[in-house]
Amino acid sequence: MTPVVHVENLRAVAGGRALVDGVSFALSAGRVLALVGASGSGKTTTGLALLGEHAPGVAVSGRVAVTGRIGFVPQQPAAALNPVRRLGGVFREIAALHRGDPAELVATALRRARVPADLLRRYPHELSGGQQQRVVLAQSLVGDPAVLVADEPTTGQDPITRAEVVDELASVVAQGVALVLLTHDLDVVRALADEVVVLRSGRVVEAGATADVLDRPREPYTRALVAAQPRVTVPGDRPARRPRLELHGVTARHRATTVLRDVSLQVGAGECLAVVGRSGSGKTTLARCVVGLHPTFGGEVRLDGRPLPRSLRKRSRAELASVQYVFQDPRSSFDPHRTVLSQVARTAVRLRGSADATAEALAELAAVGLDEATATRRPAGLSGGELQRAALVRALLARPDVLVCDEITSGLDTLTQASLLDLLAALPCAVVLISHDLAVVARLADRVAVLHRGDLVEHGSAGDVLGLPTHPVTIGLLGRSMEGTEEKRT
Amino acid sequence: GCGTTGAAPAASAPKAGGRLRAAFAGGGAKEVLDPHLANLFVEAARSKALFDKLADLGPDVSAQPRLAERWEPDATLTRWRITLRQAAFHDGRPVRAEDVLASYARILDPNRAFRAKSSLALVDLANSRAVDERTVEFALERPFIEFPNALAAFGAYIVPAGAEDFAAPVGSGPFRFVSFEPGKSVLLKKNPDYWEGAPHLDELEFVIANEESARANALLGGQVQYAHDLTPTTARSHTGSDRMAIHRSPNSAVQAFAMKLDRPPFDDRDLREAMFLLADRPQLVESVLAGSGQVANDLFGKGYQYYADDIPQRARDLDKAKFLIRKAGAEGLTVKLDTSTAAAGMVEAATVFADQAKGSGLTIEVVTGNKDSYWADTLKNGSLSSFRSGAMPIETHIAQRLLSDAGTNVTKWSRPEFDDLYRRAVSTVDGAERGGLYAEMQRSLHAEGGYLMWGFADWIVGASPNVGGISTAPANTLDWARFDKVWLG
Amino acid sequence: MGALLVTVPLLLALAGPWFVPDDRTRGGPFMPNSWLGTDFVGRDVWHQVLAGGRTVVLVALLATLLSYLVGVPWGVVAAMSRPRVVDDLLMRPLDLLLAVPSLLVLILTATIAGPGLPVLVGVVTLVNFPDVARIFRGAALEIAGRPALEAMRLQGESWWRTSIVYPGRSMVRTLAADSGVRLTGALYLVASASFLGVGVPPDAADWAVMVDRNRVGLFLQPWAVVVPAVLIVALSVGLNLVFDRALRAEARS
Amino acid sequence: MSLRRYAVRRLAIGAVQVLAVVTVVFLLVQALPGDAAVALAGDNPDPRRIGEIRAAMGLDRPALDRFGSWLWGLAHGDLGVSLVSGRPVVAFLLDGLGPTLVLAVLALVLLVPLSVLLGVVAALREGGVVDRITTAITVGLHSIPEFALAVVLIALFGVHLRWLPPTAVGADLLAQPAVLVLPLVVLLARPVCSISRLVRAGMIDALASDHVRHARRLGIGAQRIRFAHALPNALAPAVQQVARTTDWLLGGVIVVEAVFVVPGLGTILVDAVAARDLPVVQGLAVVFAVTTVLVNLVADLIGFRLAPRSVAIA
Ligand SMILES: Nc1ncnc2c1ncn2[C@@H]1O[C@H](COP(=O)(O)OP(=O)(O)OP(=O)(O)O)[C@@H](O)[C@H]1O
Ligand SMILES: Nc1ncnc2c1ncn2[C@@H]1O[C@H](COP(=O)(O)OP(=O)(O)OP(=O)(O)O)[C@@H](O)[C@H]1O
Ligand SMILES: [Mg+2]
Ligand SMILES: [Mg+2]
Ligand code: NI
Repeated sequence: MTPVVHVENLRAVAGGRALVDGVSFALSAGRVLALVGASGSGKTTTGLALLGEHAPGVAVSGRVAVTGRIGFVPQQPAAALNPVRRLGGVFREIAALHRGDPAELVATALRRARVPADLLRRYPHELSGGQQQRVVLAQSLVGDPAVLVADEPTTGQDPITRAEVVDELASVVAQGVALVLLTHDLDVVRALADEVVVLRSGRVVEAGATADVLDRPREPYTRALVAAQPRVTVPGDRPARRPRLELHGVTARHRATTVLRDVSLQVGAGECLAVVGRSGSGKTTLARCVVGLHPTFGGEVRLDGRPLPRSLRKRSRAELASVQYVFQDPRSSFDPHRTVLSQVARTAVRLRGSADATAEALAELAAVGLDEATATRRPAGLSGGELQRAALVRALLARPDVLVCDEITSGLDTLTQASLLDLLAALPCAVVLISHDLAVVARLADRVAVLHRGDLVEHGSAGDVLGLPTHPVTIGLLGRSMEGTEEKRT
Repeated sequence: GCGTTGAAPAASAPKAGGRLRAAFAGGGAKEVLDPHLANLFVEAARSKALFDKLADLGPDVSAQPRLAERWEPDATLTRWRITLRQAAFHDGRPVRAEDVLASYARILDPNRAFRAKSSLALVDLANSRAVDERTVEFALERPFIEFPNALAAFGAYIVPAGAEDFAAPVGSGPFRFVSFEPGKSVLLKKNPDYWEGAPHLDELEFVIANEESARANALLGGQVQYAHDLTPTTARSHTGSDRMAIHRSPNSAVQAFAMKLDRPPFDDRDLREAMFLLADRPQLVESVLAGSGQVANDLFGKGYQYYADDIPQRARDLDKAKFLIRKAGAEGLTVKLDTSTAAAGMVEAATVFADQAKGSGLTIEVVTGNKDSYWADTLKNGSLSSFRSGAMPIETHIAQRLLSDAGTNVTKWSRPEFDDLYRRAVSTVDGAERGGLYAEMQRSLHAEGGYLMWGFADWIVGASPNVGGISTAPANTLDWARFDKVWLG
Repeated sequence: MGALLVTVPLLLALAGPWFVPDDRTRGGPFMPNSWLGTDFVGRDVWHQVLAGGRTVVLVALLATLLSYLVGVPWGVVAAMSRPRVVDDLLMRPLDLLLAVPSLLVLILTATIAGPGLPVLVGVVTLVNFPDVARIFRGAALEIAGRPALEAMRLQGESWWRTSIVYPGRSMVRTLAADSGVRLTGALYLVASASFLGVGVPPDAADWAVMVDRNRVGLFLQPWAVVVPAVLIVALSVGLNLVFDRALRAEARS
Repeated sequence: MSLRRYAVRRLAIGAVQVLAVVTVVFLLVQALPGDAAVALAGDNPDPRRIGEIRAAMGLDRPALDRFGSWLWGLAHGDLGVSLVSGRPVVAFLLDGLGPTLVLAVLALVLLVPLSVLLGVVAALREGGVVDRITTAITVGLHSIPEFALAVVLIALFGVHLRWLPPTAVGADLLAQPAVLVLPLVVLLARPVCSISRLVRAGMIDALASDHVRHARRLGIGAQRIRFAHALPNALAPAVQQVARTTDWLLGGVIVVEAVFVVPGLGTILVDAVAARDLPVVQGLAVVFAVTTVLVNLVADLIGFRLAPRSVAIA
């Protein structure tokens, strides 16, 4: 078969630094190539080069040959949809660019991407994240592209959505489209890819058939990447401890809609409680109730038996220090105008009156692998993974009794993720861990709570919940996760 | 002399026909067609076109017969017999003695507040009567030789008896009513049966343009043929232009400062004289009136009947002024000069005068007040204020502003002997003797009065060069805005 | 370019009054007999230009500054206040003020208060600050919801840093983008007030007033209008160009 | 329909606002120096005569009493009669509304396309010569008061070249559209600036957005990208400014009305304030407040259409 994509010696340079350095690969119709590698390794840059695009200030050289039309599913589908336009209008516009009956073209594309036709009358904000992703996919499929580039299609999706996305891509590939997959999610790679190219700092470390590279990696870097990937294992039971944080009948709403209904939970000292559920099920809202950022909830949150004031403003310094939070999106939780170090150190100053906060902060940052040179930059100068770790240190400097972590491993490559998980596991305090990744949950959690549309549908020891799930959602989440680990059968 | 300057001479021979559009400043909400309510220039001009008074003011601002063919007082000067001219209203009815009495009765209605009311207040209506169709006999409450001045008073128009609704006014004037759009325009057509002869124009339209520049531009653009009340600057800009002829009416308005005599500091005669001597009148005329005017001599009515021409013109004398200020103990004193934009040039004059007073020992501080209530405010408050007045007979000026019981006595000039002189003058039949009395009154005003009158402003009207017959009589007199005498060449 | 456009009028405005001779002579109006001729009451236009910049610049600057001093805290407090009643209490009356046409506000307040620079500053502020408050309330609402601010509160940060320093720093762009146009608007309002005969004495030495009062003599002696008008325009355009550049520089850093 | 409920609620708030505005205006006019009698007496301020006029106008009644009966009339749809001329206030409003509407509607019809076009062109050439020249011209025009611009335009096109009528004096606006050209140019100068600059900024942001980049990747043509994809996003902030401009146009554009002799609502307002003709001022305040409420409501509804997400947030 002649390749439809041919890349030879691709280089991308920005400010004298090579972002991508000598990447070559080829891909034929109906096959899937995955580019994997840590954050910042050059995946998106390579993908854009296939489209003939590059970020401002980046110079691209080398040979890129693509036969036929190329479609692109960007990293954040929400941003790719025009908020002002109904979906139908845009679809008709795209269809008009191709030969054939427009209505027919649109219908075909929708069917292939499994988008129900009645969504066409909606605005993008009226769709769930998964639906947005499929709509963008459908847009790219109008008029039969030869090649599809999908950038991180599963990041931040819950296991069920993630499995759906994988299915969609698989069916598209089955129809003869060549797929270039840019991701750090090795499960997805296993499920879809025929070939893998491993990137590290813009260079190809290793390339070959998926089974070869992932199961029998030759290079140490690849080996480390694969080894660091957590698996869903059913953990053994650990004894329940005296409850430290208790939630009683927590009910929360955003304006008119109730997003949490009568949730009661406990976390013991030194325990880790994992909160799982589909996207939009109320996990973040629950966390915000606990830490005092959503003061209008009903019910009660107790720390060591004493009720915590609902609002941050009413909490004493000691109470503030004892419950800390790591935000879902690390970048937006930093002030872009001050250095990371100065922001991290403030916790020690304000909440513990530490005399030498900077030194303390530097020491702790070093412990998670951030040196002084990195920490004295502003947030824009740090990668997502680095910021995530800095945010964790910022919370830990309060020496909290309860730490709430919201989705802190999504968007990280397996190596970085593993080091973060080690750190969390070693913490003495109670941890509330919100995660889509059941492998991560299985590794850390003592107890698991499952939320579904604001209701607590399952709650128990990790062993019970993950081993003998009773609620269909849990089964669904778990089943999809297990499935994801199975290798692609062809 | 002729006040008209312009390159193209106005069409010399009168020609009949055409529509003349005249632009005036308006008054918006205040505008009415009721001639007795008229207040603004545009209303006065319209009233004049539609109605007649028994008398009006001639070029020397003395009363001239109009609807009244003649008048004769009896020996006591309290009964006046007035013979009406043969004239008719637009609907064909003749103007009768009853119409005159009814018009005056309407003006004097105690429940209304018409402007001519105070001028006609001395008419004893109960004892006045219509002798026949065309003869009225008025009874006055006191002897008054200047009664014709009252007949010529602002707004003393004769309307048909019983007229109350002026939506489509009927008068005896040279033009008949066609249509009215408030705040925008009034259209009139000629009255071929006018007693003084039909006007040259077929139609006359008054349009409203409040901005002076808009009136000038409309004239330059050929949208109107007559623009009322232009500034000297506009006049200068277009002198010699082939699109605009400038007509100046000298002595149309007096510009002054009014000092109040009943309170410090101007209760001191020396200080008043110092003020008279401080004013550099030629400079004021040049800067404020842009040279379009004449220097005044602290007396009202230059060129009018009874004006005391023989009193020597005052000039600036800084040294004497300084001396008088020291003498009055006013050295170092700061006096507030109230002014406002209620009339053109007042604020400018105030600042120029304040500059002239620098170095005299007296400091003048200009205070700009609200323009809409300015006249009522300065009547009561302050001690020094800007003042401006249009043309009226000297007798009227005295009666309204200088008698002890006058309603608008801004200077608070209150002298029993002066009141006496006035009373004697208006009951003196002999003209020469009366003139002597007026001269005496003016001498005392000149010597120690409260009005520092520094200049007479020209009234400036612009017209298309082809408009003929525009008179240069002072504003507010009979021949001002006489559209029945105007023609389009 | 922008800097030059700003410097000349600004220098003239600030230093000008010191170079006006004490014994100013008067001549006829609109005479071309000196460098820039005379104005509508016969004063030397060059002296008026020297004397008249300070008030314009001062009024525009002060009014703009005051609009921000009142409007920004107003909007920020409304946005950040916990009991939403405070928000309503602060913002509803402003809606009211916005519903009265600015012209009516200008005419009525200036007529009641009489002319004078403080009045003019007050009126221009009154017309501007509700708008400022609205814009900054919007900006502050967005900032108040930012995780960065929530993170600072979780750190127990001081009121000063969470309510002043951080929002202030975050609103600099909004402020810079807004202030150029607002200053221009203030200059325009001062000039229009003179046309309507409110706020300023009609013969004040003031560039904006000069443009209005001397326009009758445009054909006789154009400098009396042209020079102050050009200075005002140069100041506005220059300021906007400078702000634009500052914004671009800020965006790059 | 939630939008409809929103509109109804806004209208209810609007009614309260109108009442409040009217009260404020009443108090302000009451605080003005002098009253209608003083204003009418003018330079003949004989206290006796002022007293008579005051009695004839009913101004001797207590202020609260007069305001009460005016409100009572308003509740019955009666705006009262002018103190000075005795004409019904409604007649004044109708007189002024015609010219004001003609100017406002024509100005808006020209304003929106013109400023959008300018903004888009400047945005497409961001930082270029065209962009910088438009910036300089628009900002310059923005700082020139209308009367100064009018003086120059009239002198040039009306008087010197005689291409256009210099004023609209006595003209029927719709029958002689030539008289509207100069007033419209002057009216448009400032709003075109402010709105085109907003459109420009919005357009620059929109053109750099992810969804426009995505639309380009999908092969959609450049013109469609600009006008169907980027522009609607760029318009949202401009709509508020258009609303404020509309409000201003409907509130009487005094300067333009005065210089070009178009007797609209602004002229009536200035005259009525000068005459202290309270019922007329009050009537105008009602009209202005109602238009403000309606215009802002319409702007918000259009804003929702242009930014559908904000419905979810609001
Ligand atoms: N415009 C630019 N100028 C300079 N460096 C850039 C620019 N854009 C991207 N980079 C750098 O190029 C490198 C590769 O970026 P790229 O977006 O391709 O990474 P990635 O592998 O897709 O990472 P992620 O998993 O976070 O999406 C990163 O180090 C990034 O900081
Ligand atoms: N500010 C808000 N206003 C209105 N609705 C909101 C707001 N924030 C969240 N919601 C809604 O509340 C529900 C719960 O949201 P939440 O953020 O708690 O979900 P989550 O479980 O954290 O989801 P994810 O896994 O996608 O982060 C969702 O339906 C969401 O749309
Ligand atoms: Mg990427
Ligand atoms: Mg969440
Ligand atoms: Ni002559």
